[in-house]
Amino acid sequence: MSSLNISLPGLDLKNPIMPASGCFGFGREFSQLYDLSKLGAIMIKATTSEPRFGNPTPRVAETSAGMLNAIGLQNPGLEKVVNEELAWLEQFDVPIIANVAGSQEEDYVAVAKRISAAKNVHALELNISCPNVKTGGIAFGTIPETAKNLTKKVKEVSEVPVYVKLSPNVTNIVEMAKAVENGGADGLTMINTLIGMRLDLKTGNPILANKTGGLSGPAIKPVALRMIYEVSQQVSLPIIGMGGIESAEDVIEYYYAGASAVAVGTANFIDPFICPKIIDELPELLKSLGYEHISECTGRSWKKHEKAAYYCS
Amino acid sequence: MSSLNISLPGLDLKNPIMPASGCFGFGREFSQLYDLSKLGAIMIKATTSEPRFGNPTPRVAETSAGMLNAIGLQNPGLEKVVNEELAWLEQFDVPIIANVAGSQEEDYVAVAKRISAAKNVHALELNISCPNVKTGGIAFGTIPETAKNLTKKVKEVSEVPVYVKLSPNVTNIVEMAKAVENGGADGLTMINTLIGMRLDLKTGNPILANKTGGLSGPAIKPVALRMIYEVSQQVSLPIIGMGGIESAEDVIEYYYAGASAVAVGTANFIDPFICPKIIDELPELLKSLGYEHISECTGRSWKKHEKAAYYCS
Amino acid sequence: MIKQELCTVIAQNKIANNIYELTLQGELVHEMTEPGQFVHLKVSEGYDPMLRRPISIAEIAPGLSHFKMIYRAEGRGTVKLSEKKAGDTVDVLGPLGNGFPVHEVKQGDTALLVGGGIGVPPLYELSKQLVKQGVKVVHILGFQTESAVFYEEKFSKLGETYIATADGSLGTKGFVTNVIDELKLDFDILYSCGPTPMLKALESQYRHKKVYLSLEERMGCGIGACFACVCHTGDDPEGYSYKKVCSDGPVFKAGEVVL
Amino acid sequence: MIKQELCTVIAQNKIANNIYELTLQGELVHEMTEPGQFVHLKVSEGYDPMLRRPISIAEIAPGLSHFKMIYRAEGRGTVKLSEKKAGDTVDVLGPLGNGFPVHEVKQGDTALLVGGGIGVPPLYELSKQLVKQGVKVVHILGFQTESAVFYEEKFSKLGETYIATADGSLGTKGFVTNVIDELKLDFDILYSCGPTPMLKALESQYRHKKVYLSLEERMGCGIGACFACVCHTGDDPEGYSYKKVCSDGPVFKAGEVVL
Ligand SMILES: Cc1cc2nc3c(=O)[nH]c(=O)nc-3n(C[C@H](O)[C@H](O)[C@H](O)COP(=O)(O)OP(=O)(O)OC[C@H]3O[C@@H](n4cnc5c(N)ncnc54)[C@H](O)[C@@H]3O)c2cc1C
Ligand SMILES: Cc1cc2nc3c(=O)[nH]c(=O)nc-3n(C[C@H](O)[C@H](O)[C@H](O)COP(=O)(O)OP(=O)(O)OC[C@H]3O[C@@H](n4cnc5c(N)ncnc54)[C@H](O)[C@@H]3O)c2cc1C
Ligand SMILES: Cc1cc2nc3c(=O)[nH]c(=O)nc-3n(C[C@H](O)[C@H](O)[C@H](O)COP(=O)(O)O)c2cc1C
Ligand SMILES: Cc1cc2nc3c(=O)[nH]c(=O)nc-3n(C[C@H](O)[C@H](O)[C@H](O)COP(=O)(O)O)c2cc1C
Ligand code: FES
Ligand code: FES
Repeated sequence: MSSLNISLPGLDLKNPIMPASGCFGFGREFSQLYDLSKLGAIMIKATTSEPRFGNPTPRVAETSAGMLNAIGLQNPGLEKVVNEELAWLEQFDVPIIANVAGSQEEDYVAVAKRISAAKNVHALELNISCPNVKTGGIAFGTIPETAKNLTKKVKEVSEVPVYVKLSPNVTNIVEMAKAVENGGADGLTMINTLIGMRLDLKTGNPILANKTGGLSGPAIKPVALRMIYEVSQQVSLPIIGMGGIESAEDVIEYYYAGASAVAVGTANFIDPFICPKIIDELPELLKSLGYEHISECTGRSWKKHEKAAYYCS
Repeated sequence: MSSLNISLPGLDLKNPIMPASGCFGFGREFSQLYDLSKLGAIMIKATTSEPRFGNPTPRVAETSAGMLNAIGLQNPGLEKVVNEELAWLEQFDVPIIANVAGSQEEDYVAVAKRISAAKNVHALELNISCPNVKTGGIAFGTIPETAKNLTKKVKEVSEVPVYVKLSPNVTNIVEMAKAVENGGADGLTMINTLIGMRLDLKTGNPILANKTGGLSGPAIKPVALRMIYEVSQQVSLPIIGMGGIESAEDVIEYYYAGASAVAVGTANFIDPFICPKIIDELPELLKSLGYEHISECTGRSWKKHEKAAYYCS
Repeated sequence: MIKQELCTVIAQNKIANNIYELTLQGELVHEMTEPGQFVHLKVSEGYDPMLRRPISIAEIAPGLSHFKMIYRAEGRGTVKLSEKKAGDTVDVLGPLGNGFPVHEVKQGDTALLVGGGIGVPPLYELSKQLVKQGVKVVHILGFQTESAVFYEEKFSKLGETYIATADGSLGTKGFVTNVIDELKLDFDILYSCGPTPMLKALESQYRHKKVYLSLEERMGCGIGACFACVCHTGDDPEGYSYKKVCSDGPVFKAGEVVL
Repeated sequence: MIKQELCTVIAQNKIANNIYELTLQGELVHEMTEPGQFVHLKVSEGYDPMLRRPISIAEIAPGLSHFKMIYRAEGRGTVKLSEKKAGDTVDVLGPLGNGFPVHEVKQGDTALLVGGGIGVPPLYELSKQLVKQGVKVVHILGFQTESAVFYEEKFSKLGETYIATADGSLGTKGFVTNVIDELKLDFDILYSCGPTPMLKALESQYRHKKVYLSLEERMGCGIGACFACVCHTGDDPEGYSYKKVCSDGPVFKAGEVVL
């Protein structure tokens, strides 16, 4: 019996590990390295109604235990994503979570409607938190009422459950989470990147052509954990957690905070085999910690539980 | 001629390097390691009107390229700080920036009034951003109007210029900065810690007794730089920058973003000699980059400047 | 005086399951005044990990400018430390804190040294110094299990040594307090270092005795500046008065601070 | 096929000011098909630094399963890489990307190989393979200054080699383009790797010729998944079509992408 299988709205997963949106493209490159059917799910790159080129380069910069990116939602556009990428992904036994982005409500709605009808798309991830585009994106992610309305509109047209991806760049994350819950969201994914910046020592200029970018990687893990901890206690939606995950231990830590599944982003760049590695290591780790199933770990930091731990050093 | 001396409201400094509040106590411990007169200034531990014990332990936890703390503003209280700590610090030729904290407006005002009268206190740092106390602290730091009013009240009683320490845990940092500028602030210090969390793999519990804590160290540097970059272009107050600084190169990066001086926090724990080391290394670094004085670096990422850099790899 | 020094690894030996004995050479050995002091180690440059790790001084050889530590390789930092080989360097800040007062006993007195797990190491230098003073030492050392036991022979050479293991795989089954009870040991002074529950048990059992306890707490600076490692004082357990484990301790007289 | 492998350091030599030649051994050498491909190196465990570093393959010795890289130790990652000694390991992801097409010239043709600074290394394996095919190679290598020059002799053994230095301390004073102009060199194909201004100059000067250029861009994944290293295509310079330097390049035909 598996200790990793989980059920979330729209998602019956072999395991709760999935690559995070934007860190895995549409899977083609990684499919040359391992069988994508091993994954719990795949969160594909943000899709917009029209193709986008994104921002000028340089688009990435390194930081201490993290990186900045300002890709700017580059993607081939809805039609190509559905006809080429999603169709290609059908060969794998893996549910797809489609990351939906746009500049205005209509864009989101158009993409959500069409992409949610694709056979292998089992859920949407509403990207209201991309820090790297001028319009849309982050505005939707920082104003509760706007986020709620967008969620509602998307829910109306989506044929699959809708997860809303929250931005950490807000004063009150619980308020945002409650807003999208009220808007009818089926789940939350959190967190997207923190807005950050690096400057070039020699020129004095920002390293990124876009000047600022989204901070990801282990550096942001404490912020993500805190937000999931707060939100999971106040909202009844399942949470797919992300931010700096790079080991099976990190996955458990996210579960303790309140996550019900996790996504791995930046770590894919450092070790392209990281997702299958974590999937392989989790059962052993769970056993050594005394759990029979990973779901026992969700919210352990705040839920009352029986098993008392006794340690003697 | 020094390339490091600077003048800010209330502060004529030999150099722009100072230990950040809470990471240097009241200087006693470090005075055994080096001559405190070497420092540009000292930001002393937060002072409240009454003594505070702070939070239960554990109060610190490690994160990737960072740490969490939940000290909880422990300090011996206004009277002792003035009569014992500040009096003791008078032996050094170094201006003190007093970090003022409280639970309510009256507390801040009381501390500001009394402590600003101390001979060696050349400026106040209004701590409206401590994430580790239940009341006050962060509330003042996330609501613009509240921050503005508090700044005004403190300005009315302070005998020295008032710098306001901004919290990064907000949706709109520029709005906060403008609010305190309107409240009459003489300068800004930024950033305080991001709210974060770590959980214990074995017990599932938060590592910190306080559950959440403030994230500091190199991990947060990109966030601090971004905020200083944004605020320095929108507000005309000088900024003392901080967040993960641990080298002379980091200092320059903060200047490029828009800082006019910097504070070093967490790095003091890793290398207790870090402040004098940076002070010693800065002149050489400035020279190698082609600057005569450090002030030329302030805001270089967004100010128009003549010197064009040409590189050939 | 506290110094910061790049010390050279002289030897690194695995002496029990996950337990390592590390010998470093450095001038700061000459600043070490009391057994029970500790050092704050930066086990690698950069952020893997970022913070220093507090480790007790287990033995000093001032003639050689050597000192030894014994530690359990468990988390990120200590595992990294265990990978150091002879010739490598370690950035050491120390000596830190106040150790066990060795002059609180006189020649001919009996000192009971009670250690639990990785609390055992600082007792070794303490025992050596007490023996040198003519004090009779009795050691009671608690471990999880046989494979975790270390330094049994070395302690035995200095004085009577009893082992307790939680699973009974070596010595008495149970805790160090079981051994003390069983043996009905009498002593003039008790020194202890180990897990808090053990220290608490000893403190409450020997209220009337001279007892010194070495505490552990998560640390930031290690030198007294950050207020990370603070504990309440025994005479004001709910109030504002405090002691810092790093600079006032880690050794306190029983009752001086709230465990 | 792309592999991830812990390769062993065979040798590390400083061959010019801040310039190192690193020889690694690993099975992935047998996957290297074209000169101009690169590898993505994790120079240390953990976060010092966190990201991989793209470095070109400078020479391949499949018989020994060896390959060489030449790099400038400048930032955090490359300085760390330069500290590796024989016997140490490096985590290598590769080979990556598409290199210089060597079959676009035939025996007896002349190939002009133009390199600038740390763009020079991939030209070495390229030159070797061209010479093996019977192609006449001419090298024009630009550097900042004499102390930065490397591999002059090695290239000279394969064909005519001209050096340009920005400060004139060795060879022609100025840029590689000055050398080409001066010598009025004719060629059937031009391969180049180096700073973008140099590539741009070559591209605009030889529109009518067969020209292949190797590009540099800051990378995330290095395998085509993150869209970090994207450039516009020459036939749609403002539009949505793009190429990825990491997986479509780093070598492109002149005009194929916007420099
Ligand atoms: C005064 C003092 C003396 C000590 N002497 C010894 C000794 O001689 N031998 C030995 O094996 N251990 C000793 N310890 C405990 C030792 O400091 C921890 O085991 C070690 O810091 C854990 O680091 P890590 O990298 O293994 O774990 P990690 O989990 O990576 O540590 C993460 C963070 O938590 C801190 N931390 C974790 N556990 C502890 C702990 N038990 N006490 C304090 N901080 C902790 C670390 O210092 C670090 O900041 C001592 C602790 C103190 C306070
Ligand atoms: C396809 C390709 C092949 C290359 N081949 C070589 C080679 O053979 N020899 C050589 O010396 N250099 C080569 N480079 C450049 C080399 O990748 C950078 O010099 C190196 O990444 C800088 O790392 P650092 O640790 O020194 O600098 P840091 O400043 O610490 O780097 C910080 C971040 O910026 C990136 N970065 C900085 N400069 C560059 C750059 N010029 N190009 C791409 N990324 C950069 C780093 O990869 C890292 O992510 C190549 C680059 C590419 C894209
Ligand atoms: C290069 C890059 C591109 C990203 N693109 C997207 C995107 O298109 N849509 C999205 O919702 N999140 C995107 N993200 C954010 C990640 O999905 C994830 O939320 C974030 O990186 C935190 O996880 P990590 O620390 O594991 O990377 C991107 C992140 C990176 C690093
Ligand atoms: C242990 C600790 C205690 C702190 N205490 C205070 C404080 O009392 N008042 C305050 O304004 N900031 C306090 N800070 C925040 C720092 O002054 C600084 O703003 C922050 O740590 C970012 O800088 P750094 O990354 O260099 O540490 C504290 C930080 C740490 C790590
Ligand atoms: S660890 Fe900083 S005061 Fe003790
Ligand atoms: S570096 Fe990721 S697509 Fe090229």
